[in-house]
Amino acid sequence: MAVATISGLTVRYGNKTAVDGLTVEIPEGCVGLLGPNGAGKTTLLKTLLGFLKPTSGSGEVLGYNVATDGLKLRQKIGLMPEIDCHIPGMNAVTFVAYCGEMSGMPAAQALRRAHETLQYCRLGEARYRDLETYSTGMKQKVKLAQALVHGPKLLFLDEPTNGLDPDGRDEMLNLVRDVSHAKGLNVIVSSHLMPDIERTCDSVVVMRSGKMVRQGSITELRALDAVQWSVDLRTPSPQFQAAMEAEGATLITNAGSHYRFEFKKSPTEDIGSLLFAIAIRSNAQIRGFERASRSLEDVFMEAIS
Amino acid sequence: MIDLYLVRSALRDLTRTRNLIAAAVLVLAPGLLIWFLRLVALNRGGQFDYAAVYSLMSEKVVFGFVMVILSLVFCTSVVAQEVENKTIVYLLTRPIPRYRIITVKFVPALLVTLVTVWTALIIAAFSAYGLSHIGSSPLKHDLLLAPIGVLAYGTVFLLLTTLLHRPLIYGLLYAFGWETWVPNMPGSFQRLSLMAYLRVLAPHSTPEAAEADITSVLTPQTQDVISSHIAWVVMITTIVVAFALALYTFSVREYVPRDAE
Amino acid sequence: MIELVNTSRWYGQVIGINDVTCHVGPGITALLGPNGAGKSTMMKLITGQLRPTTGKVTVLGEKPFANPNVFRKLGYCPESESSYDTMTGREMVTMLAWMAGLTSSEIPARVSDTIEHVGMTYAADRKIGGYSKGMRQRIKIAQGIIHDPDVLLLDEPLNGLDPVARREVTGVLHGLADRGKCVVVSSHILYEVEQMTQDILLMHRGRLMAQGDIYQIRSLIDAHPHRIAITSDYSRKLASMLLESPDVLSARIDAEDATRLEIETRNPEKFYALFPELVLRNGLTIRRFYSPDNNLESVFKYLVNE
Amino acid sequence: MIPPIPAIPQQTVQNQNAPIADLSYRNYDGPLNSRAIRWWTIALAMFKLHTKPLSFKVIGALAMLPYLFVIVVLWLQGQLSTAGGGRPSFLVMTGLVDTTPGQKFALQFYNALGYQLLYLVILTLIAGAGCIASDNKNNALLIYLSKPITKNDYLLGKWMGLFLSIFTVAFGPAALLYFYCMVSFYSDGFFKDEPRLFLHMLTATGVTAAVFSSIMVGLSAWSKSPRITGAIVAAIYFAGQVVSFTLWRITSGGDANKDVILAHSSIGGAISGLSQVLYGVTVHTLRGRMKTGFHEVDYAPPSAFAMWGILIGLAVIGIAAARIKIRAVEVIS
Repeated sequence: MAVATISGLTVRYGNKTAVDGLTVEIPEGCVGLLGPNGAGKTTLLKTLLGFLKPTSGSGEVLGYNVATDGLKLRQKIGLMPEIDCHIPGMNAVTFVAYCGEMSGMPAAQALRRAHETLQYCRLGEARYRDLETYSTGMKQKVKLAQALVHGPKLLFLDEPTNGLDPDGRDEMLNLVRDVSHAKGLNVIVSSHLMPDIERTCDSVVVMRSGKMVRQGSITELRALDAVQWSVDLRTPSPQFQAAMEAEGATLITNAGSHYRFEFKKSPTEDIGSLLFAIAIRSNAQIRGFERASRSLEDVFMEAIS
Repeated sequence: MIDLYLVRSALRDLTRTRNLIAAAVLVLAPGLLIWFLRLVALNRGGQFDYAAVYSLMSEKVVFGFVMVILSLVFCTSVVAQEVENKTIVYLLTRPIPRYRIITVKFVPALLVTLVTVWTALIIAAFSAYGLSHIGSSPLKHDLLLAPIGVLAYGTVFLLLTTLLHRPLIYGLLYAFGWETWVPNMPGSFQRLSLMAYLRVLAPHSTPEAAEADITSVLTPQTQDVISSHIAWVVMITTIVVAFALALYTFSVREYVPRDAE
Repeated sequence: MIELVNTSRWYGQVIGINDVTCHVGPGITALLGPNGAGKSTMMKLITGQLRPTTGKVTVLGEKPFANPNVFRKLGYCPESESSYDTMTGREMVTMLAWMAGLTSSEIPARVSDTIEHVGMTYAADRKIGGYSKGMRQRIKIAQGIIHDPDVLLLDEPLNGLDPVARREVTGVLHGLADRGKCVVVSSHILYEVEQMTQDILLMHRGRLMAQGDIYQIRSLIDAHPHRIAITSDYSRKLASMLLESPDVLSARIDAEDATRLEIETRNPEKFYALFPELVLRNGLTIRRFYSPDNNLESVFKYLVNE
Repeated sequence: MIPPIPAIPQQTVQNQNAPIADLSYRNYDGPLNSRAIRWWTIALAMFKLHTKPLSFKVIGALAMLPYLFVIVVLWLQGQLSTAGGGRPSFLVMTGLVDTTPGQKFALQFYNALGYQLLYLVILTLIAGAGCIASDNKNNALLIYLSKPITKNDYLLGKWMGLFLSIFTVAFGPAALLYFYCMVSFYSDGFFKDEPRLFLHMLTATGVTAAVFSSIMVGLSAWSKSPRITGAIVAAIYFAGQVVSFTLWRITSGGDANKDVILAHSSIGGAISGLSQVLYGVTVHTLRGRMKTGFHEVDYAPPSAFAMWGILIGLAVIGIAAARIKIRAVEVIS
């Protein structure tokens, strides 16, 4: 079943067309919404929340019409905006409970849920501190908590890892993964960081200039026709590369000590032995190898060009 | 050449529509008030004392309010606005000595203030005296003194903005707290306020005070007299010292707020 | 080109950076570290916005604080998103080009070229107030490189850029580095950094934790335990063989995928050297071989989390 | 190279009777309040937020002083009238007390509100300058409007939160004074002479709070900086008062009851004018100069129609300004 069905949706601001005749069906699960800046992702999210009236076309989210049922929709959707936002003078618990109350939860329930979601978002004792003193990572967690507090069925995450350091990013991605895969929520993630999408999403929708240009599950999209192997050495080694080419492999890409080769002939049965043998011969040290697939970044670049 | 370009660019920023509207309101207000009073006087068949009305408008409204508020807003924004918008890093990492940066941003602020004050004075004078009596008005004197007032307040506010984190608040307190109360204090207290010296330089015959409420007549009217020589010396010293201090402060201070990391 | 000697900087009681000594030469250098590690403070010291509390900072041989001689050859792209919202992108770059000391005859062409270079020609004449994050970022980079500086510092320049823009900007930076300029880039996104450079400076809690070539740093870490995952049809046999080696600390077969064996070794260098021979000698078919710890991310984690 | 994370197995919806509870995250299917009262949630939260700062509490406490002063005056008058043996005391002469039945208590309430106005303005600035401006500054509007509430809920909640904060400070001490008078002067004809005083007091304090909140909400919505909003409101309030009063002085030429509308055509002037209308008092005072001596003057209440007109106009403009500005999304041109 589709979470959102959009057909022929056009949204204009003044004379600028942000979404242009978009037709797409967003499946359940965790979906990545990709596209270069200005592709209309944020506009699409805002339209799906009922903030913007479509100029033409129609959209249905969770069975509600986006043009007319904005309030009912927002009861079932949680939004984690891209920009920093908070209400000055409140601590995290008060803020999240307040957000819950605005979604209609009775005060006591909202407070209970606020603690529950903040704890789930790994915000410990800091939740009693004023929001203005928070670091970027903590602010992101509070933003996620306020989107979850009213128990939505669908979650919009706009650049959830923006500005986070590696630890914070890791934590956030684990949360997104968990909430979408273990807790049964439908999630739409918009992000510029392809590795984030690869780690959290099952499928992606790629937009460009307000239109959908590619959609599918990540595994499908990443599949390669040819058989390629990526090899990671300890240090870059031209000898290894030469030896591989002598064995009939073609170098596809090389970045630092990462190599990717394609075998024109049928792939060797025992690739491991082959690679190790070559490595020993060319005095290189293999740190890893695996059957290559296209990176999501390649898929993306191809889709939008 | 660079300086000229920067002055022009700062001027363009100062003369944005929003600022122009605010300035227009301030420029027109004294003139409109005068016209209103004139209409009332004519309707009642009474005498319209244009000299008294112009004096009131020029001293209380133009010098006392328009000039102060404009130099406050424009001159404190020279540094404060850049710091608040975090754009000051772009200026501070350019190969131009800091004293030149602040000067090229300060001059346009002064110019805009001065032009507005002049316009307000001219409109007020013509509304009060009319074309026929304009020759007898103290307008010329006021126009000549306006630059001194603008410079004095401008440099003081420039110093505030280089020194303080929130110059607008302190400037407001100074301009409308200190500068409105101190000149009216008894004894030599008034010597602590710039407005008192400005009044000496641009004297206006205040109309005989209308009868007042019982609470306001209790203030004693015993103030010492400031000579105009002293007034000139004080004004010029203030301008020079405040400007020099502002240039020095801006050259040695750090203006980068610590990020909330 | 940039030199810090025992540099420390405090904000009142709060420490920004603590006793950092380092030298940065031509080429791209990545400045890494978690939030609050002192990266921005270090950049502000180098770009002469702050003065060190103790120690010395020199750029091209001079102290940078309010020093026009340094600024003539230095470009900076700050982290904050805010810029002159009421100007258009072109106006802002033009103004800053004037201030950078370019002559009036060369400015218009130079500005257009630079804006084209960062891919902003299509929006150069729109007000910055209406720009998206990525567009602001590009204009900020444009103003940093307009005067062709010898030293360029960029604080999180790729933040908010989409993959296309990221490639373009990385390309621009490589171009500068190839011409012998000194480019310092701070970033959180390690996979980006890995694609960009091998020279890193790793900051943590205000201290400089590691500096130099990624591969050098990696071999330092080789002295510490390391996980390696091997996919083969003989997981159990392989496990028992590997466990005979004193360097292998543990072997674990994945609960879900019996072909995946994960071992932990305390001497990765030695393990990597010996493993190929073991495989070849025993004729084992290995289908996948990688270490989850073998990337900048885990290097970073390892150094930071102790 | 970022290694893929192994998929976490899909978990079926949690069994209530499972021996070990999953404490991480659960869905919420509990009760929901009706949507009609969501603005009230905002109002209450804002009330708590506005009244929390120490500055608000301190000024709020100071705002009780005028009513204490009035109690002292009433007590003193009681003492003086018994001691003076029928002659009017200096309190009556200076207009602080009016012993006319029907005016006696109303005048005290009117005076106290007049003295209190300055505190109320400062409180409005403290509480209200940021009420929408800081939401604009911190992008909180997006959070609000992404919840199932409408723009009107938001605006009404904000307005009501500010109104309640000011109203509490205006009405609270007035109610205390009313209670004091009721207890002390029951036998002096407190109810008989002025039966509708409570209603008048409620309206006067209510209108004051409502006008202040409407103007503040309107200006705050158009700003991103609470400080500048506060400065602008303060400037409009005080400058308006000075200008309108000066104009009145000049045009009326010393005649106390001529052109009074002019004296009342500012925010503060209109509020005090309306409260004079509501309480129905004639203000009695001394005017003049030291040299020439003083004479008695009576100010009659201004036109009720004009006062209501000015205040309702200001309030409507404020609310309309806020309504126009508040949008969930920035429209990019």
